[in-house]
Amino acid sequence: MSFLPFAVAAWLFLVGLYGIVASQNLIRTIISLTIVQASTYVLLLSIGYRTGGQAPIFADIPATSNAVDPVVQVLMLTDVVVEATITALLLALAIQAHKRFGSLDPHELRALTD
Amino acid sequence: MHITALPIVVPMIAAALLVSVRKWTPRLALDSSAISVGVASVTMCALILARTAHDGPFAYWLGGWQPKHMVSIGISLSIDPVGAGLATFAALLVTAALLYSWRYFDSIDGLFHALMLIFLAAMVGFSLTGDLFDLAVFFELMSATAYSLTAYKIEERGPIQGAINFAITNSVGAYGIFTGIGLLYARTGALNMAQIGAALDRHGTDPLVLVAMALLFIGFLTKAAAVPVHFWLADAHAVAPTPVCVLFSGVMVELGIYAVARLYWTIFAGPLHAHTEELRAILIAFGTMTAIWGGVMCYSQRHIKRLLAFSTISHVGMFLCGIGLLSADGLSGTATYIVGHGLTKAALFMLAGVLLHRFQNIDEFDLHGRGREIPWTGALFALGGILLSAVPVVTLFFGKSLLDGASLAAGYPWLPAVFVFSSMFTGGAVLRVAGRVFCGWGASKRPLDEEQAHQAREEEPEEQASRGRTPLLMLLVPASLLAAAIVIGVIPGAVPGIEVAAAHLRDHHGYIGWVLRGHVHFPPAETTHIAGYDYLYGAGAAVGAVALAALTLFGQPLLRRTPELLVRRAGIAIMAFRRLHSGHIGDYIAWWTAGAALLGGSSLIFLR
Amino acid sequence: MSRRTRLTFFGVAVACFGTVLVIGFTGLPPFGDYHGVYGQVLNGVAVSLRHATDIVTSLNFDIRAFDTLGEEFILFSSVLGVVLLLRQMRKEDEQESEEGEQEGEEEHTFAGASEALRALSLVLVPTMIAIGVYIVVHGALTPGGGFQGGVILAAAPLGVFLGGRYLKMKRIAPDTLVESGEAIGALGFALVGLGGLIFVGIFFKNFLPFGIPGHLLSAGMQPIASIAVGLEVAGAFVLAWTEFLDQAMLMSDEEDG
Amino acid sequence: MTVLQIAALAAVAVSGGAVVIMEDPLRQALLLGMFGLSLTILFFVFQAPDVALSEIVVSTVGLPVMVLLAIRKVRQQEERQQEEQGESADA
Repeated sequence: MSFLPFAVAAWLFLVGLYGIVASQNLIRTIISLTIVQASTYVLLLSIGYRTGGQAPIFADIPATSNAVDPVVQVLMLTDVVVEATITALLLALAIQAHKRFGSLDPHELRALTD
Repeated sequence: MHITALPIVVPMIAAALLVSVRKWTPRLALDSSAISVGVASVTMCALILARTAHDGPFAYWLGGWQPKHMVSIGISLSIDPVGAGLATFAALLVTAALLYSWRYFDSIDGLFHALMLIFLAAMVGFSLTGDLFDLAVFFELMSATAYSLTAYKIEERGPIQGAINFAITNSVGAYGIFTGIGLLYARTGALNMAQIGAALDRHGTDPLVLVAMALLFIGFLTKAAAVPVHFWLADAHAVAPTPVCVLFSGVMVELGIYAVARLYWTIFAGPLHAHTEELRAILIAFGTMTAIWGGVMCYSQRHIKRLLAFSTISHVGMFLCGIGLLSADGLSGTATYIVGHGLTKAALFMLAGVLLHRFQNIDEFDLHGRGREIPWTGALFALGGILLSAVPVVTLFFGKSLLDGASLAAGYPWLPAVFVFSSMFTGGAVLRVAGRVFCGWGASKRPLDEEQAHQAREEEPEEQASRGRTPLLMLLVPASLLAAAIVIGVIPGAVPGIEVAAAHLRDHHGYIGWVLRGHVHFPPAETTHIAGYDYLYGAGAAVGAVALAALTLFGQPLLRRTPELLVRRAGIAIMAFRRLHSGHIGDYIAWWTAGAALLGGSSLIFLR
Repeated sequence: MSRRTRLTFFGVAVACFGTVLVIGFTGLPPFGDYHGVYGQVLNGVAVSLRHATDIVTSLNFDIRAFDTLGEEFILFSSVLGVVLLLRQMRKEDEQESEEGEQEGEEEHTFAGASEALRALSLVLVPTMIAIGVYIVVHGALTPGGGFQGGVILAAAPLGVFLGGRYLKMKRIAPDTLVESGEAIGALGFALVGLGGLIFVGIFFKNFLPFGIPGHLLSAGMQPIASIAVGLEVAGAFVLAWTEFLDQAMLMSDEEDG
Repeated sequence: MTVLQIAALAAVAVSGGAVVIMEDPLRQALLLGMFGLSLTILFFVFQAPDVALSEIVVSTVGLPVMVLLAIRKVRQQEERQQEEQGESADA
């Protein structure tokens, strides 16, 4: 059982990759990319967890008590917000692509191929 | 007061200011302020470089959070000569690109300048930081600005597709990096690279460390565009605005290689000490594949910017081999080569930009003979081709001879042949273009690949002004870059200086010492002398490049005498090879997965 | 590659990659049994050194503030990219539709905006602003901070839109103002770091008094950093949303006319 | 490991898979919201309230608005293209 969180992280990474490869619609590709990214959140937060640990906020609990690792939380907290704007950038690109190519299928989107 | 953090922060502040005032600011003010920030960054980076050269490497603890009992609390900028040198180089190229775009673009507003300055800050931060997570943050910052810059000319189709493929591939690479960081953090409880290295020295190697290494390496190699995770590069480089290409090929891609070297020597060198041989074989295998693949693809292109893009991939293969030799000469050779290559390739992209600016077309066959109008551009372009083939005694030659020596010492006597192949094909391709476009030699038609020709024609001018004359500045900037690429190698002390810098980078225990304890250690650096056969190899590659170009341009009668079946077979093989570069993002991610599996699998099998 | 070849190739690759990943993950310490030295040291130091009760915020805006600076500029530049991509396109669209009817200045209403929704937005908007501001300024004390509060703040103008007043939303938050706000937020955070360099000689070193743990103005520069981030995040999201809204609304206006 | 944690992990795994499998972007956008909510719960039971707060604001308002608007815009462009094609066919 103690491997479950890591298995979920691996699962999200791989299934997200599958989504990108199998996608026939750029918006689906972008959404799948956010799943890959969620894998890193699950992995890092699972790593930092301690059984019986409390959230690292010492307003309610004494500063000496058992708390989970705060570092992974910091790394992920900003990432969640920032990646949303990267996704926005990708969506804007997708809208543009649809305007220029008339399609969202990556197969049609081959401007410069060999 | 320390200036250490300023080359990162000043461009950021300037970018934010430019964005908020851009509506009311005339073009001249935007250009001149961006260029002066670039110059200021170059100066500050050079000062930092001078300090590392004089007093040795040092760590700057942001927020004053010094490490306590070898445990780092905050984030450090861990600056050694290689990092400071790369930062200076990046700032220099950004300034050159900004100067070039002054006359290159007709109508741009402050967004372009702001993005360029943030890109500069990201590259400098990436070179200087000593914290693994901070490295990933700057990697992402570099990416975020690079995507927008690639898509800058949104009225066309190519840039949109190039930017999408670039963004998705590199994002997946970044998530690989985050996963690798997570694994290392779980093992060592540290994010500072020196501390991770120290902790792993005690733990040794096991599957977790190997998989972490594979994920980090494949992530950074995605940015460096090593085969098979290189596909995005050609799509993005062919279509990005010329001043942006200059930075992508000249320094961004090389930073990916730098990260691999930095991570190996600070983090993994300790635990993998017993497996140097095997790791060397793996990295050289990837590098050789990249060098040959890139060289062949480069030679078979007719879209000039795409040709230059594949030439960069081929050189990345050489860099990866050089790093992969895991030796002093290999590292200093690569560093020297990166400087020479960056300057040369930047100049070549700028000259391709001149063609685009004047003829609104970047197809080799369409431009057949039309370049006669601009002989100076042609001369510089041909000079770039000669330089790229690493002719003695330019900077690239010194890099390559160090690499040759290192390959022989490491027991890879065939590796110099790969280097010669790469120099010959990339240099030869540029010379071929120069001959066809600027002298009108060779055929003016090649019916095989009309599709790419069409794409090259669709390329719209980046400036709308009259095309009668090429602004002088657009020739002066590449000319001075080429001049620098010629002379840097022969400046007394330059190459030995790089050797000292490389010795610091390789000093695993020394690094931990100066970052966490503040004990500076000066590792011994040997100066390598160039052997006689190096001149032979160098001259051979240059002659080969000229011969290859001449054969393609004038060799039609010869070709007619070879059996037709052979010619057709070869043609079909190359076309099949080229078709792998399909532009389909699904393909690229499938290849990425395969690359990650290959690197991870071979590490798990051979390094235990 | 055809779709089938691609999926087959990927199937083989992902099986190998998955194996590699799982082999690597088996080396992880069992879930809940983590004793990393970094986190433990930080849990010990942060309250006593920084007088902030939320360690995560202390890390975010003080100890690892340099990371946050980088992340902030990722946000900043990706939103610049969105503006770049969509604004140009909007101009083109407007040119294309110029032969159509002249756009009226009357209020554009969101299709599904009923009176009830409008009333709800009247309540919702001030509440969201209040919550957003609270979360931004109390970052050092309780969960939250500039990043989370910023998004909530940005949602307030969105509420005005849901209430059916698209043009009013633009009037409350015109592009230029929002853009400058975003830039000033990014600038502000960098300046907090610069303040450290100027007043105490080290970039991002705290240069403000720490106060009493648990009080609003405790934890030194953290509240100010949090406000700067809040401003930047709010500006960034409002900007991105309005660009997307403009895209989706422009066409529907034509349809209505 | 508590039951709550296991349940949250299962919810994340299932909804993540469902998002990817779904072909229609509109349904995907809705499922993405569900996925975000289950991630929020997961972060909460992993004692990461700060990250949970980040995730909930992004997954309930941040992303879905943009995804839905992007889908809407694309639909409009499609309609317009069809109209133009229809017109040219008429002529």
